[in-house]
Amino acid sequence: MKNDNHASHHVIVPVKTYVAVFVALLILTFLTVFVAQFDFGSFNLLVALIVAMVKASLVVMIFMGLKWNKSFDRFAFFACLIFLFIFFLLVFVDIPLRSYRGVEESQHINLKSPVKLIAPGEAPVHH
Amino acid sequence: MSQVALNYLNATKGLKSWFCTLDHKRIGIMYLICIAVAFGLGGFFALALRLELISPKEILFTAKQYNQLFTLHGAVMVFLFIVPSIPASLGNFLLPLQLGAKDVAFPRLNLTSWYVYVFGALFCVYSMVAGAVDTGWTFYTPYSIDSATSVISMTLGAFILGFSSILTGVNFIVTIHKMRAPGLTWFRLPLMVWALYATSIIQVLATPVLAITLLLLVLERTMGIGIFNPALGGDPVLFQHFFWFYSHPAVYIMILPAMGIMSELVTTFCRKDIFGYKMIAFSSLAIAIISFLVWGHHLFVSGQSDYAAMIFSLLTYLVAIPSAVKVFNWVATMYRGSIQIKAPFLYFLGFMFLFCIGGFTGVMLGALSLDVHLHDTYFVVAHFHYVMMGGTVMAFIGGLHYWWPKMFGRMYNETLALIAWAFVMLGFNMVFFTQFILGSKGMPRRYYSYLDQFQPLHAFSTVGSWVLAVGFILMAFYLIDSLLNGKKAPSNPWGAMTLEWQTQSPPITENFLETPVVTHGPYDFGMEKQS
Amino acid sequence: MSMLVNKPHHVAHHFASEAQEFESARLGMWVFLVQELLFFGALFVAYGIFRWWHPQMFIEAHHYLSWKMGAFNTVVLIASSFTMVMAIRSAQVNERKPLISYLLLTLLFAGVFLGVKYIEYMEKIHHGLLPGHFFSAQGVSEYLHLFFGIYFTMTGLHGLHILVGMGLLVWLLVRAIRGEFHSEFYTPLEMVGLYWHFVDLVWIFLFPLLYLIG
Amino acid sequence: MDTSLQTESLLHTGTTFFPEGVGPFASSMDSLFYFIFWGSVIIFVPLILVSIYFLIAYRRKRENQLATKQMTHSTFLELAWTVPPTILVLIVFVWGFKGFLHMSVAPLNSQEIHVSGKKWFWEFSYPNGNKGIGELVVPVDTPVTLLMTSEDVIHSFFVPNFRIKRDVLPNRYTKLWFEADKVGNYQVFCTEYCGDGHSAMLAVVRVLSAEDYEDWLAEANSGDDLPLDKLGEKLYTSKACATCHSTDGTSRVGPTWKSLFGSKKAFVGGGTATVDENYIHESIVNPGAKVVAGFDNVMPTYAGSLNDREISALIAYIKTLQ
Repeated sequence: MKNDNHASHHVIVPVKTYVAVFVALLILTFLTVFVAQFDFGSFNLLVALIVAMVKASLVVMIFMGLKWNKSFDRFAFFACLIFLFIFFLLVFVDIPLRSYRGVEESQHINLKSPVKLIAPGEAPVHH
Repeated sequence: MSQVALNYLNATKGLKSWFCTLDHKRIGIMYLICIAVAFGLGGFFALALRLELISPKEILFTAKQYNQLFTLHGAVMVFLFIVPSIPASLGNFLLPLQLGAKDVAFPRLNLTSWYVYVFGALFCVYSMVAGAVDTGWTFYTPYSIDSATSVISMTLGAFILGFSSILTGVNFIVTIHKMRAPGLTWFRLPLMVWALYATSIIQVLATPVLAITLLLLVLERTMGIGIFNPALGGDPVLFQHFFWFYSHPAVYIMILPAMGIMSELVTTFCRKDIFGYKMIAFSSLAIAIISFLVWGHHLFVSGQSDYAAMIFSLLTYLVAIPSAVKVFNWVATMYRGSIQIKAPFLYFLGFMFLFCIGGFTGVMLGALSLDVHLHDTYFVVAHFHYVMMGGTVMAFIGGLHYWWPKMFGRMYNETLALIAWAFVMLGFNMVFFTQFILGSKGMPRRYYSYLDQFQPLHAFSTVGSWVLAVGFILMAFYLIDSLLNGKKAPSNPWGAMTLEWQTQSPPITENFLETPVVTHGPYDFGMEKQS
Repeated sequence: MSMLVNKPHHVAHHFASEAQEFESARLGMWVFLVQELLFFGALFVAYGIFRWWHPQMFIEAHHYLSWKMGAFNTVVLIASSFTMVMAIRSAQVNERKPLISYLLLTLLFAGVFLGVKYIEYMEKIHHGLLPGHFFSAQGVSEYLHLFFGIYFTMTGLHGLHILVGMGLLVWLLVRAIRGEFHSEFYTPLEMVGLYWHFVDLVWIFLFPLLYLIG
Repeated sequence: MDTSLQTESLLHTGTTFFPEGVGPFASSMDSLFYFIFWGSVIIFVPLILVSIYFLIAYRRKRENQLATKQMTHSTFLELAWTVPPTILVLIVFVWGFKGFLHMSVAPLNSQEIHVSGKKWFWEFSYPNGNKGIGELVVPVDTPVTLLMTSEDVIHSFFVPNFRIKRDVLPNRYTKLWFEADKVGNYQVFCTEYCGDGHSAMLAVVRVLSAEDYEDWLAEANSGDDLPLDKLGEKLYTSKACATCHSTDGTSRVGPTWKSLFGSKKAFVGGGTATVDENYIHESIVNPGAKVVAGFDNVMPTYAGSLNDREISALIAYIKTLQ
């Protein structure tokens, strides 16, 4: 069997790189919280997801070492992401296109004690 | 090769040497025993069901008992028998042998997955004795949320069995990637290995979705989280999507390894190189991948959106093509071969006949408009039994007969094998061909009682189930007999080319005295001329 | 496959070389993580469907979660991922003391994460913001229990993974103290590291999707 | 089994594989079936015959006999058995899909009947306010749309002679339509497993001639139940809908009901939808879910204060306000 992965086995990443990624992840966390203050309408989700994906890529490529790992591992991981995407896609081609009848579920919920609700931090917003 | 007294069966003695073994061959045998027990149990439930259906009126069981019986038949056969059947028993035994390896990549994990299987099976057995579950093996919500029977234990059982399946899949993928003997390139792998590889991919990618689905169902019953419960604002259709995202690929977990066995059988017993090696190998991978994209065809009559129905129906037809290609390739392999008709090859022929019928009726069910009429009728029952039993079980039995001398070092009685095969084929077609007609005439499945006009066909089907049972009982008899009285098997009784036949029967603990070096393809029978 | 004559002592009997063993373990780990990805992925599909149906309810619901605690926990997990890679690096360069300190730090961060999670859960329980049958909050929109069903399932399963990870970290710590890891052998460290980063990865998506819906 | 529900149904007549076909879907579906059937026979029989021929012609006569030819591929053959089957299944796909679309689009003039599946019986609510259990009465040669929902678990409504089937779900309306072109009694089955009474959850579709149907209506109308849309009109005032919703097109606190059904609405917070039965139902029991743009979310839920029939009545009434 081929032995070309022996090198990847011994990749030693400089501390500098790890620290840089760590700092970048912190900044991106701050960014995602920061942009959540603004309302981009239906783009809110998109923005949050893009930031999350950048963070995830950093973790996968550097911390988990896929950048240096040229073997089948890398293919397996990305192929799986495609499968996950298809799963999402096909479920969303069906269920949201069906019409949905609201159900009187309020009758089924066990309303026990009248708890006054205080949201941590801020007051609930009603629309 | 001269007979060496020491082999994996007698290398160490005592129960502990089996229950703590890390030898893939012993683990394969332990799986085989469990699977045989599960098949017997599931078969017993099936006979009981058929007996009740001999009359449209209640004769043996109440409606509730009947519902529990068909649920247990389905759950035992699917989760305990057919999903682990070929990969975990034959696969475990063969994979390292065919790769020329000493063991699978993670022997401890292998043993663990057997224990996980047994643990999961215990949950299922508990569910049977403690208020047997009556939801159908599909656990559709909201019925499974409200049912008063022991749904949770069966669900947890299937959940745990799923992990056993995942661990086996992980182990096989790594083994195939990393443990091949020197010179054994990807295109020199036996097609059984390709099939197991494709199977493992599905096991790893699909089973976790089943796991989370069943977990959510348990949470639904215990805490009412509401995701699948329409009474709480949830959606039962989402459950069906989740469930079939696993359970449709699971059908291919069952059939792909069977197809692998077919390729081994046809080459050995025709002394022919396989026709279209790459086509067959890649069609296994193609089936594995496309099988993930067709689950929605189980939801055609659930009010599915027209777009989704269109996509799923089209993709369903795409997955049919690679299966058809395999069948044609096997027939082509027989051309100008040197065909020896032995028991394993009889099962090869049985598979071809039954699987084709299963496949053609699958084409009918994949047609959107026809599916509306045929969905949830006996037509579907007959179709999947032709594929699962006519396909997978036939191949499993064929493979078992083929590798039996290698596994136990004994030959079985060929005449009795022929008679048993005849019973199985006759009985099977009696039971299930009638059900095609029942179904298209409008007989719904999971019916405890039925309209009088369906009785003749139902009764005929029930009589067929007895013929089938006789075949299997005979088989159990001569196989057990061979262990005790069978004549000693040579290392390569069929004259096959793959690596497992290059070591003694039964093999030694680490499989090969010396790691083999591979210089040619797995079915290179053309070489025999020179030698 | 290289035929090593002198096998290092830790290579299992059925492997031919240390490289083969390491790569097998790493591939096995990745395939396992792929399985984990589908496991959580299905939950994200469920999340997506319910969010699509009840966008207003999701917006209301996220006001009952504390984004501050969520953000704090995100930072904690990222820090633990950082200490984890540093631990592996220490083993690679044969630095035993830093290895132990980094593992300890990772374990500490994991504990802090679960501690914060505990405070959050307690607050939810206090307000009756619980899944399904246990939901008792009033004056909220009627599908809110669904959000908390999803919230508790997702964060609960994630928390469970953290707990398993902590167990693995303790096991690593014991082996590290015994001095079993060095530049030629750190396979278990690498494997647990992959697992740990994956758990971090899940949280990276959970945090904005649950706490920052706007 | 409850034999009172057993009909002199036409399940035993018809072809080998099908009960007698009634209505617009049967002929196309049966032809598709027989197309696949004969196509399969044309492929299957030669395949088996060739295999048997090979078995006989190339059987091993001596122990050491080798194959006479090693052939590992043939591009021509491989194309020959890949391309034609692909074309055939694509034909089948298109044929099936067209049939499916035909079944999912009901004619505009069809008569609407509400179907409710419960453990373990079928309840039918007619536009004139009548209700029937276990028996659906329809006139011959008239398109009928069934608007179906379940009270408990999933059921499925199956009439073999009509070749129609659709799941009946607890949180949705599903639709099914048919047009019986032959007078008679037709068996209805539940085909989604629903518990102990599953196999007894039967019903009959009675297809009557035009005159018989009139007679049946006259007899049934002697009851004092209001027709659905008349009941809806009554509820419009008695349940105070009129406070916020006009029927003449003027805008009050809420959107007018005039020409509401079938119109397209944009919602607060994004998204649009066409007003259909499901939307109206949702707006009654969960008004805050989709608030029409330009209005405030002030309507209280009517869940619990209106039963299903009353909600259906309001839907029927809104439909009349075109």
